[in-house]
Amino acid sequence: MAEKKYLEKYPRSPARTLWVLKPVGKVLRMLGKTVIHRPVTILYPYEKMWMPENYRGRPGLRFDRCVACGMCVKMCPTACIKLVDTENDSGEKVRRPQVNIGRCAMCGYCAEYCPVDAMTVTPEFELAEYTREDLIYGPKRLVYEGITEKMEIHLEETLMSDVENGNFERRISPFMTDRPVLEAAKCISCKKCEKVCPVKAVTMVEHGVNEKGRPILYPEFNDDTCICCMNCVEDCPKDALHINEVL
Amino acid sequence: MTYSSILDWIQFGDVMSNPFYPYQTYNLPFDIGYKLWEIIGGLIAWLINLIFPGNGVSTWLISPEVSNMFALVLFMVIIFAVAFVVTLISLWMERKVLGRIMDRRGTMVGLKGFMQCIADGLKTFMKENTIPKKVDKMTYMWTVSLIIGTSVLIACMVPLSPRWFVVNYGTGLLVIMALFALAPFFILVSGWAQNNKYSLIGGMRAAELMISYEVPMLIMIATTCLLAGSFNINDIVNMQSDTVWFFIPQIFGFITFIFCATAEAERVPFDIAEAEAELVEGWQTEYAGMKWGLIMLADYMRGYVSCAMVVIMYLGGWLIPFVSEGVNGWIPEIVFLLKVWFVFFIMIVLRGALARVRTDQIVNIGWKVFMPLSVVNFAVVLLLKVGGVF
Amino acid sequence: MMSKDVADIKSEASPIDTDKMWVIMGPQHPFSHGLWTLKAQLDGEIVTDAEPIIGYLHRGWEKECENRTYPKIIPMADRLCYAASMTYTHLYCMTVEKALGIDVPDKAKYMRIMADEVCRIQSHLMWLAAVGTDLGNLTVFLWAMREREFFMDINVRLCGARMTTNFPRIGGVRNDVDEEFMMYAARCVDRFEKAVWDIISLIDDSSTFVSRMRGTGYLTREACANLGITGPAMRGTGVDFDIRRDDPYDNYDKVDFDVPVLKDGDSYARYMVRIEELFQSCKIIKQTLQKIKAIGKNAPYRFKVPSKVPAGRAFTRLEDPRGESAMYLVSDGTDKPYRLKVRSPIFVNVSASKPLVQGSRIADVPVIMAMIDMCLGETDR
Amino acid sequence: MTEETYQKPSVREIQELLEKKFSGKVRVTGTEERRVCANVDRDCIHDVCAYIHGSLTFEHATSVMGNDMIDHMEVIYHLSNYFNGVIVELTAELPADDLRIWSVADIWAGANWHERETYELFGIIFDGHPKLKRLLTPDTYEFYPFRKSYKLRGKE
Repeated sequence: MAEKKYLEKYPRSPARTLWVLKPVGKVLRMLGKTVIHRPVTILYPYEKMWMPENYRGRPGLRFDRCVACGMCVKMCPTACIKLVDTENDSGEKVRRPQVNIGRCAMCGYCAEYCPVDAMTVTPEFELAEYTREDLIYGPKRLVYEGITEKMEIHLEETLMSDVENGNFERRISPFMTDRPVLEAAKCISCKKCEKVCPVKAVTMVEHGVNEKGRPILYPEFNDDTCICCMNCVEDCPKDALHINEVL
Repeated sequence: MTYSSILDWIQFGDVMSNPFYPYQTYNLPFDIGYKLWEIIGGLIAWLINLIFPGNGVSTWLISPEVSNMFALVLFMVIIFAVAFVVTLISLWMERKVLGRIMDRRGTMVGLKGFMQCIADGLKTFMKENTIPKKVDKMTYMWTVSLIIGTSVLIACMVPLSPRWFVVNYGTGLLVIMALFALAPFFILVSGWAQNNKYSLIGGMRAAELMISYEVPMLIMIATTCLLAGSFNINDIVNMQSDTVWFFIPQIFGFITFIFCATAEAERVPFDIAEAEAELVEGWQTEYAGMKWGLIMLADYMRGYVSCAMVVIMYLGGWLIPFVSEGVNGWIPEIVFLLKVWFVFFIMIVLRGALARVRTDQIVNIGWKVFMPLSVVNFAVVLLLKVGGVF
Repeated sequence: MMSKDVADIKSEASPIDTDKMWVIMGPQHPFSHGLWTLKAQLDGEIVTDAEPIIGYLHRGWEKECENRTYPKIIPMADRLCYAASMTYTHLYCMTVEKALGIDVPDKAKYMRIMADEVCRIQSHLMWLAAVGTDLGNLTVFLWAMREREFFMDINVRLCGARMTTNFPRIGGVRNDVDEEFMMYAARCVDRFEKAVWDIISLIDDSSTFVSRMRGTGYLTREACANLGITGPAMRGTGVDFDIRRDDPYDNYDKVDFDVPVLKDGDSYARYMVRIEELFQSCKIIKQTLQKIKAIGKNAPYRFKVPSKVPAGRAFTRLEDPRGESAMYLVSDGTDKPYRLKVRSPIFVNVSASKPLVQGSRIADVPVIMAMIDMCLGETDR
Repeated sequence: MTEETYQKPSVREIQELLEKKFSGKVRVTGTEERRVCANVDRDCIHDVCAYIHGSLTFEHATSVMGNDMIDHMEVIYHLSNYFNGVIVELTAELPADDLRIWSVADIWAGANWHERETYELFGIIFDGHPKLKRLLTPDTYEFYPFRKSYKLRGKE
């Protein structure tokens, strides 16, 4: 039987009229303690609390690693991320995420679901600005210096089939296993999947010609470079693609 | 008399030799005021005389009648300034000590946080002076004026030493008590005038609070006066100097009186009139800005007066223990104020340790605990007096 | 004892013919911890009638969920109750897992109940702080908040956020714990078990606190069960029921703990039940830490789950710090829920405020309602 | 006639008793450990609830909720027993053109606000409810926001 630490000790005597000495004693002891040592509070703007490295402050971005797959846009619960056009160091036009910190809920989903670990969490939490426009963090501003390994959040999952096989120590992320599959009957060879793929994992392969003499193109997926961003699945006009979930 | 140099204008005379000197005994703040006026008035008179030599205004300014009049004005300013600064220091002490009790730092702005009191005061004074639309405007204004006025009046009337007083009444303690008891009536009227249910309940509670602590308190004052044989504050303190401090013969009275004084000042265990948990700010709900700031100041002034009454009646006023009377003459005011702050410290600790009592509980405590204790106290003192110990 | 007092008050009030007055407490009122209103009819100081009004914070949470995919609801479930965010997230994940028909790893179960108990302590300390302010004492408030800060630190080290933790996931938990965290958590709990006695002796040894709480807000066992009051408020009136013990979820049947039940039925009993629960939670945390250590470092903590939930219905409930909270999920086979209903304990507890405060004094209303431990995020949803 | 009172009815007992007492009106659709799911005709919901409360000692109504299935509506009751932790889930189907059902607020006072909430969010009218008024939403609402016909107007 479990003991009850508090209920077995209290209440002892019900009638304690004007019994105020013990709390006064407690209070005086705390007074003495805080006069000798310092109180437990900190002077906030001058001193700051210790924060662990994985503290979920604003999102941070590794500009070079990002492939603009839009996974963060899809997963954001508050819809505060969108992809905008910008330029990288060598002047090429690229698309990178922009975060509206005013709407951001600091849930860390963008970092968790980033297939290439380009989005991270950062311990930066002082985000007040004077205007709402200032709260919108463009891709360049989103870059955080000094991203360490702990700030990346990896999506480490275990397959239920692995547990049954006794291989329970293996950790996979869905971006490694889940791959798009084609229902060839629905495909109309529009090449849209090839266009939207951020990592160029889709190649259109010719499978003969149709009755009008046009080539029939079916997409083929490079399983090594695919990051399972689901852009092709979502943009397919005929719903010919779906993700094969490995469980 | 010829006035040739500036020193002729500044006479720096003895205040007691002024024929219009209002007191029988030496009064330090009046002396300071008198001397200040002699410097200021002398300078003005000298300046006027430089421009218009031989005019009558200059001599009029330094004549004993006019000096006395302006000295009285300066005297008032000095008395109020001291009471004000003492109150501010109490406020600062409360914030700091309460902060340390609660494991935080208290105010941190300038001079270990003392400037925060001044900053807060300035802030409340700079706010817009709002009057709610549906209040009874006249009652709303004059009640708050009277609450603040009576509080400031009694805070100024507390004598700090035999030489620091406003009026040396024969019935000093009674007068302070009477003015003290006035404020709850104004609170009641003010609560009604604000046209707000919280204020109304708060005002009613202030009256309820008063009937619960006032009677035992008066019995205890009567006990002390019986022991001292006088209502005069000087006499009471002198009596304690001759015998022992009165908290030794009336220890029950001392403890009970501290609680009654806490109730009198409407501080935390007994602050049912402005219980912020259920009545937002009680009777102060509709007062904002400067009015609220002044009410706050008046609250702390009442706290100061309550502590001063405890010190006068039980802790030997401005006496230093185990020291001959010759040394007593040096700094009686400082000694008195230190004792006041000590009693205030006890009140702060009570505030930190205790919760607010309920309305029926305060009446219960007042009539079932404080009242018997004060009567027992009275009986003990009566026995001592009859037995000839005092 | 209390019922006699109430009867006395009523009989002494009746012969005087006085006007009754409606006092509207809230939504901006120091006693309402959050935005809600209590309309109280006063006869002098005594409350003769009361009516709670809620809805100032209604966000359409359940409707909002119908337009979101399943993982996106987890951060939203955090926001149902800020003081104990983990429990609602846990509840939501359990419901979806039940609809999916999967069983989460053992390690994740222990981690979830440890996080739950951390949140329970956190929430109870928040409540203790609120009791202090409602009784007019700020010392209790700040001391309780100081203790709460250590459990916030546990949360930060666990998942990187202090309040809205977003920690449980469908199929497990967000991240693994390391050795350093477990040592820190064990130290925090040990420290807390000693430090909380300061607050307890400040309240329980003080006649002002005890006399304010004893005998107020009295309810009988039958009335309490019928009104649907759950949680510590219910166990203070003698209903011996705790979902953790009687309808165990996750691994609560594998840890050893005790459910405090008192038969007094007043505010003080509710207070005592909550304080005892603090110690029981500490005990559970210590046990789960040992169990997590025993399971080993490389054990799975998160299963990969399908993104679409098969059509069906699932009902789960768990013991929130405030009472019984339940979720009912209707799924239609897509990746968005068809209907997600949240049963929040405070929603029902606050509806019982009329029988609770009737007959007591207005000064007792904050104390009685503090024992309900209001949280408006989950009440209005 | 006083009926036999079961303080700790098992899942099996509940199933048998319900089907025996209200044969044809209550159909038990599924049982699990400590869970009983049943479909109830809406006319006899009050009788069933009174029986469950009185004879089977289900002292607590966990929740009463509405569910819009587009062609019909459902009112789902979760009733809980404090002695063995069993939950009975009753589902009453209402045709879309006649959204009325008997209130159980007189049996469990705790169901009062649940029914008010269901009324304001789904428009299901509970006959015999002591105070059927809007609770969470403003009184000026003329629509029932949780029905499927009410679409969210989200904007990026």
